[in-house]
Amino acid sequence: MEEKVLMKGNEALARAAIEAGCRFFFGYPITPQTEVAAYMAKQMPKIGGTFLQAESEVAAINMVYGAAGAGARVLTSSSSPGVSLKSEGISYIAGSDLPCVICNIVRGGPGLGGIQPAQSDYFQATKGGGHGDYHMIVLAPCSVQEMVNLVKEAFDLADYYRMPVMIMGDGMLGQMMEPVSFGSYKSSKELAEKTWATTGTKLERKRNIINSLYITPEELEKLVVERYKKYDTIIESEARSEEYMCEDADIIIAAYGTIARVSKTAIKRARDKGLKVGLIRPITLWPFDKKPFEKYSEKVKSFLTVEMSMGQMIEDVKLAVSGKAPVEFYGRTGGMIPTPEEILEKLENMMGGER
Amino acid sequence: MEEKVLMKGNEALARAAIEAGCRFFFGYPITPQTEVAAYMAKQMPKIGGTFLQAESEVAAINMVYGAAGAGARVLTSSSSPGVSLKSEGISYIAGSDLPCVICNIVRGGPGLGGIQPAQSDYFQATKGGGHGDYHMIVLAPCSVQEMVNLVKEAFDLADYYRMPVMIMGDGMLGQMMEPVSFGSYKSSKELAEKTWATTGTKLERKRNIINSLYITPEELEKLVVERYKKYDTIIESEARSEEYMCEDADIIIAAYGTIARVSKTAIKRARDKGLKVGLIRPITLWPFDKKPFEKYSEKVKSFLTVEMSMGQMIEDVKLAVSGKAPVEFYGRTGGMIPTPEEILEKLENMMGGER
Amino acid sequence: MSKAYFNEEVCKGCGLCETVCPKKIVAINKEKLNKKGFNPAGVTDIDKCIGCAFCAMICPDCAIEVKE
Amino acid sequence: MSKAYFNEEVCKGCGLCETVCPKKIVAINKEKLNKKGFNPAGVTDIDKCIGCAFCAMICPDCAIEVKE
Amino acid sequence: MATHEIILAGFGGQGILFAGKLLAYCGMVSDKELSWLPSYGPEMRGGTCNCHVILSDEPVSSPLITKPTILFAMNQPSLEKFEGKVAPGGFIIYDSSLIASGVTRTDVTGVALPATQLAHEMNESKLANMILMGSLIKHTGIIDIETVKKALTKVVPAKKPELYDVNLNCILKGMEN
Amino acid sequence: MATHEIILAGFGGQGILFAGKLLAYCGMVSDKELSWLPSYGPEMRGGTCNCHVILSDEPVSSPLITKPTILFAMNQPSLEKFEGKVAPGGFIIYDSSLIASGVTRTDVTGVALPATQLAHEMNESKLANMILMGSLIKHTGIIDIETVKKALTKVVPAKKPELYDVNLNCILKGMEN
Amino acid sequence: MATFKRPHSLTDITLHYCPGCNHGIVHRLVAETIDELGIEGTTVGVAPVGCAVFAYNYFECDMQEAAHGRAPAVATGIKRVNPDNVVFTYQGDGDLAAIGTAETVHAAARGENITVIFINNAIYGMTGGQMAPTTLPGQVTQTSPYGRDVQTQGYPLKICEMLSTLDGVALAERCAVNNIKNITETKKAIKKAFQNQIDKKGFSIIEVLSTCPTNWGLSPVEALKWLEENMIPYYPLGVYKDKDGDK
Amino acid sequence: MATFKRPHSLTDITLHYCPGCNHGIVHRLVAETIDELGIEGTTVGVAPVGCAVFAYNYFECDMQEAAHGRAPAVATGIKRVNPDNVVFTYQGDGDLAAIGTAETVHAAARGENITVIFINNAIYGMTGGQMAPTTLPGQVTQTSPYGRDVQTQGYPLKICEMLSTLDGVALAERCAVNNIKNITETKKAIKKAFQNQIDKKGFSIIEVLSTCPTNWGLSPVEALKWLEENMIPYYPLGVYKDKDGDK
Ligand SMILES: Cc1ncc(C[n+]2csc(CCOP(=O)(O)OP(=O)(O)O)c2C)c(N)n1
Ligand SMILES: Cc1ncc(C[n+]2csc(CCOP(=O)(O)OP(=O)(O)O)c2C)c(N)n1
Ligand code: SF4
Ligand code: SF4
Ligand code: SF4
Ligand code: SF4
Ligand code: SF4
Ligand code: SF4
Ligand SMILES: [Mg+2]
Ligand SMILES: [Mg+2]
Repeated sequence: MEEKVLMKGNEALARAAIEAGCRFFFGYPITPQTEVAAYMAKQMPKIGGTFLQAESEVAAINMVYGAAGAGARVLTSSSSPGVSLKSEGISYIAGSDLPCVICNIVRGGPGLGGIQPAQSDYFQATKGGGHGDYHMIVLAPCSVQEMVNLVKEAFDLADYYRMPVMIMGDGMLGQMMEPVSFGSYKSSKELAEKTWATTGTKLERKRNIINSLYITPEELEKLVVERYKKYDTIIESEARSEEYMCEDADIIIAAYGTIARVSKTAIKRARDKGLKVGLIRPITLWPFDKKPFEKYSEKVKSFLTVEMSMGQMIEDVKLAVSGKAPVEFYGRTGGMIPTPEEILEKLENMMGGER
Repeated sequence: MEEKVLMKGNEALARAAIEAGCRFFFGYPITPQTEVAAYMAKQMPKIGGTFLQAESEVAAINMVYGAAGAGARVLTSSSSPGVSLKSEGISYIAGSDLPCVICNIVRGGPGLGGIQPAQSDYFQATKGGGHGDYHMIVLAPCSVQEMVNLVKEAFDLADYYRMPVMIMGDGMLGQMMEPVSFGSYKSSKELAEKTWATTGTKLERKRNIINSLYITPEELEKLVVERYKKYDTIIESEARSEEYMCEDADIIIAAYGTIARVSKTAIKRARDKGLKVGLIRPITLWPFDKKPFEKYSEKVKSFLTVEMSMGQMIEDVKLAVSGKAPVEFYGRTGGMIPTPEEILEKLENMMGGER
Repeated sequence: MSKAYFNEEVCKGCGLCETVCPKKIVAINKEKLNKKGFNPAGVTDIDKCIGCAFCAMICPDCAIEVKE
Repeated sequence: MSKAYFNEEVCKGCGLCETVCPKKIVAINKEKLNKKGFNPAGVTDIDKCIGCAFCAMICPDCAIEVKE
Repeated sequence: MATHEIILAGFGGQGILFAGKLLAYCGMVSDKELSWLPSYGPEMRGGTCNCHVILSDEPVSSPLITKPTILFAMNQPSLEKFEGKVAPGGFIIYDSSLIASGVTRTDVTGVALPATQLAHEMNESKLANMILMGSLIKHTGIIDIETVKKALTKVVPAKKPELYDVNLNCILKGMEN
Repeated sequence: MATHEIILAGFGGQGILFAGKLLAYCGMVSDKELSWLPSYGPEMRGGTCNCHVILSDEPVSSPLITKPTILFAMNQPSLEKFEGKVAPGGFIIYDSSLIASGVTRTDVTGVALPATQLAHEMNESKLANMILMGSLIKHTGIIDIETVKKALTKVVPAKKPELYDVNLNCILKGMEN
Repeated sequence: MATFKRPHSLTDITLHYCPGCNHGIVHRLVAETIDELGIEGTTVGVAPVGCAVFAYNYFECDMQEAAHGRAPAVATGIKRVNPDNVVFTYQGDGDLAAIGTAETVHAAARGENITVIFINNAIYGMTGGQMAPTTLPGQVTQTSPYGRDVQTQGYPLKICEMLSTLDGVALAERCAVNNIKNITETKKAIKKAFQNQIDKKGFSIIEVLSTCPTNWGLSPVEALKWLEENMIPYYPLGVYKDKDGDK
Repeated sequence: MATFKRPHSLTDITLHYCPGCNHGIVHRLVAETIDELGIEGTTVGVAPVGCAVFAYNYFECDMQEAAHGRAPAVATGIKRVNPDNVVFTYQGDGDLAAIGTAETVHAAARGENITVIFINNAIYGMTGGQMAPTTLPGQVTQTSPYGRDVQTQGYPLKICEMLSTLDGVALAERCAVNNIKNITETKKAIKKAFQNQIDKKGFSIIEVLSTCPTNWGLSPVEALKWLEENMIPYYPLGVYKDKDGDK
């Protein structure tokens, strides 16, 4: 394994993208992810890549559309309000079956909100902030190292399934530094050539068209249904989560991203106190990995969803648990981060006098 | 009751808004709701109101923000891709506690999609297309008459709770004509004066500030939590649905908007064939009315969600049913409209040889 | 000598060609309806055609060819 | 006669006032730190002040008043 | 009155939506339940166009007609598209000036009328729709002429009252055929 | 090495993040598990600023420190904000040139050093942070000076190697106190 | 005497435009240009949202369909990936001058090396005739039913005039296709706008004043006359900026 | 000899701007104008997203905080509801000239009767120093670390020059606050821009060249010098458009 370097999540994200062969970045500055663009601005010119600061998030996502359609590996990055502005473009990208990677380093909302870490864009990312029937794959790393690994994989997933992939982080993950090793990049999927890309016909093939308009509803429906078959494959084969101390758990916490780490601290302290607590950490937010929840739903006393929001992922947890166990919630929002102590207290309350 | 007039859904929508005292409309043209703006362009100048065609949906929603903040009853209207562009602005409006009414006359997506009726923006409307923790009240009329009634109420709800209210229709509802009576408008709520509006202090009061930025996460969280208490009240008191032939039903269809009407036709035909089928028609999509589902979930053999989408409301149905009965799905998408025959066939399949 | 040939099925009967023909020999045929439901344009006196291609240049639907 | 009065706690020590004083009597006090951690500006020789208010006009923080 | 589910279809510009509106207003003036649902699309001439009109004594549930009881067809593609959907025992009227083929089904009543030609003859080339409508009324009897007259006053633009007579004449002409 | 959870805090511009990075690199060069988490905000001078550094033998779970074992405080608001959070038995070092009050708790070790004044005296007014760091190292012994030297080569910008000596001198100065 | 046939770069799919709509003429001129410059194999076009949305069906080259107003951003993405491709957008006045204003101005300011064909028909054609930013004062549209009132609805946007203030613009020219002379000029202008791109000169925009007989409520021939009498005087034809100085 | 005190329309909340930041000067000029015109009770301000985001804390009148770039649209909404109010926006160059380009151009084209105060500091201050549309060629920023390369990153946008081509604009003037003379000029310009609104003349914009010492990496005094030597030559001060003809 290569030597480790100490790097901010945002910079590691950018470097991982470059290592995965991304040579095009279009973005618009926004806290807390400005380091992504700063890194790209510095590195891309050195390697013949393109960094372009767009006039807005709307322009950026449409540049991504163009570049993706032209066959490139392309990245854009933003944070909550900026991602809202991209929703039309994301829907177009999904509707045109184009691969790209979009990062949301989430901050507190709604509105201008704040700039501290949050997870209140879960619904937007997983249910579709944009219009129409579509999905993106959403990956939620919990450490800088996992950020690197998932960013690389994101490009492969995007190309393999021809669809947008979102990396969902938060201000904490973007800003923190951790030791990280980059290893070397090898595609995690066997990837076909992008014969559909608009690279110019060179008079050697039929023209390619990138489009999402189908004026005949029959035709549009057919395409959407096809796309949902692809989604089914993805649900089947790409849903992913980490289990931690679940085997004997009375309570299983569901938490993703950095707050899952905080939860682990809480779990350690709970175990010190004799409470049997475990963790399911969804790594793919869409597709949501229902299996571990199904597996444990008849074993545990209850689930506890911990989020940096007023409760969004909890709906997916409930859908997975399907009434077989109670699902409780603990969350902070607006940039507040639940502490291990708070989580522990909630766990103790849930266990009541029972211990 | 006043004499009935024959009117398109879109025009009735516009007229109802005017009757409810709306004097400001900002919008950008898009099929299938152009008649809303056309009606406003014609009528507003006659009554001293303002119709302004904005340069984009983004501008339109931000004009709405300004006008709402200045204390006006204000409307904007669009269709799917245009509503995606409004998501940032909607999040700001929610985050600044401003009242306004937003219409989405939904068309097929994703991307440019098509222009035929669809319901594939359910997630966007109910889970938050924009970023951050927030909600809008979402009303889904199923007839031109109900459109009129709900539009009027929408303004009252918006003002009463100081929040955005969305009217969710579809191309069919917007384009069809039905006889409709307008009655006279009387506010359905007791409304306080808008002392918070930026009308100029006249040197008579402290200055008012419309804002959603709270740089201290504690402060932001506090406001969001307050707002969620308001949401709880709304969930308690405003969730609404229609029940149709549910009492003895073996299968209950869940469907909203125009497709609920199609479902009624299917139900009549099913009953003719001896199948006991009923309908729960959510009128408020957010808050989603869980009660009737809870009530019947242990009585029925199963639920069938019918949507003009690949399945979005079904998640709320499942959350309400909470595993107590199977929830099946029948949907068409991309502008296709399920026919009574198709629904009937699905119902027959669900009943199997059982009859 | 080049002459103008009108494709009546492609024509939408807009009449723009009529306005530019220097020889005034282009006219809409009000008697005829093509499959799309339009009255197509045509040349009334092909001998007079000088093959200037003006009609073709203004035709929005490429309904006119000018050739030997 | 009007004179310039500097509010040291409001001052951020930017030094812009120093550049515009026609009498060259404004200076940053390097010895002092205000509560915000800045070296505040002040008048070195108030008698020379002609009350022109140039310092106040350029002060981004309204730290200067000019009055009798 | 039973429930009538009527599909009117033709080229854009043939007055299909107008004809549908006339029917809808017939429902209005006789206090029926009704709905009128047009096809809609990008503003392009020469496209096809249709509308669904339901007239009934009961509240209309689905405004979308999947099994019309009456088809009113003004061009070939429309007849082709909708003929098969007409309910058994239903009624089809079509403009035989523009439709070469005819009704092939035997379980429905088919009536052909050279409406466009008649309109030309009347020098009202844009009102083939009303001529066909007259004929529809006569053959089906779903509404009486007095109702039509009342409805006509509602669909004719207030600014152009002269159109009332022109339209009515065409309807009457159609009723002769 | 146990787990050290260190909060460094002060005004923006005092080199808080830099001091934290130095600690983080100490962890790097001695193969520890670690995390470094800064506060961040709009680009405004005079704001407060802090960072959380964890050094441990075990993987770091939460990078967010709620009960620091060590507090490194360079201004009054920081001491006030974080003193109460320090774990019992913990350690607090602060710049007494800028902090008038002192540590009030009795269950923690408090060390005061007039770091800013010492820095002024050394004519390195921007390096009070390193002086305080030297003192921290001496009093806690969480890292040895050789590790610090190695780490310092990594945090000093490659383009400005002369800074290495300047910083090291300040650290050594701090270790004398 | 001349010969004339459908350019190769125009597919043989029937254009969906209304009778007499000028979109068709401009399509042909663009296709002829692609033929004549021999760039069919390297050209990538970007279709707008507007009546020309189906342009992706008509040009015999790779095409992308952009979101409403975003064609210049999409073209930027394409061009940056393959700088040797010839990338053009084809946009209406709602698309380019209303919702897409920012993308237009910034692609121009960047001197993005692309070609923009801009159809100014003073109306939103596709959606049924609403007011465009370019609608003339007093002009009646669906959303200016009493005629555009400049006091409340603002003044028409003159795109060539505005963009010619930007340093990144190589060529900004306004044309029309209302008669043979102007068609010839338009063809020349379009060809120059493409040639500029090949010569890496930066952003070139050709504005073509066009008719929308359907939404203007005029016959195609009347519409051309209205264009001559109303649009051309308000939007003078000519070169607004040419970095070369020559024309 | 003069007297000078904090204008009443500036609240006594401490400004959060960095030492020497020109935002503070312009805030004061706006507040003085409001005082002098006696419009405190009828004025509604719109704050941008940028360093001036907290402007809603500083002006002693009703305020709205707009989404990034959308202040002119928000102001339009406010003004249309209460046309007798005096509505102004206060925006940075990222806000007004990048993401908000469309809203700026169209409010101007509409001749929306509002006043726009535009702080051009050639950088994104709030987010830590990225390139703005107005960043000078060659200028080093976080996102142009090798200096702005006009070939790939485009040319600076000259807002006054561009907007002065629009019929709806009543006044477009560029000022600076780098010395007493220019501060005096700026004050006059701002006052005229507000007076124009009271006189219902339409859209007035005052562009103020400003420093960002923090992100330029210069001391406040050096920053003023850099502004004089680099920005003013590139962005000449003066009146670009004045519908009245007089100044
Ligand atoms: C985001 C979004 N807003 C609005 C629309 C609806 N829309 C389609 S085309 C169009 C305007 C077209 O006008 P123009 O660009 O002038 O082109 P024309 O049809 O006149 O050629 C609009 C507003 C859309 N598809 N997407
Ligand atoms: C939609 C959106 N995009 C981006 C941002 C992040 N952002 C905040 S301020 C700013 C730029 C500010 O620059 P400018 O307008 O020049 O103002 P300055 O700070 O220089 O005064 C940006 C990009 C945001 N808040 N919202
Ligand atoms: S080629 Fe010339 S002369 Fe011949 S028909 Fe056409 S326009 Fe007339
Ligand atoms: S210009 Fe073309 S489409 Fe128009 S009438 Fe002549 S041939 Fe037909
Ligand atoms: S008022 Fe004039 S003379 Fe007095 S200190 Fe200020 S600038 Fe100098
Ligand atoms: S200009 Fe104002 S803030 Fe700056 S140093 Fe002078 S008094 Fe202090
Ligand atoms: S609506 Fe207008 S612009 Fe569109 S195709 Fe028809 S004539 Fe052309
Ligand atoms: S960052 Fe720049 S613009 Fe912002 S307050 Fe500081 S100096 Fe002013
Ligand atoms: Mg147009
Ligand atoms: Mg700026």
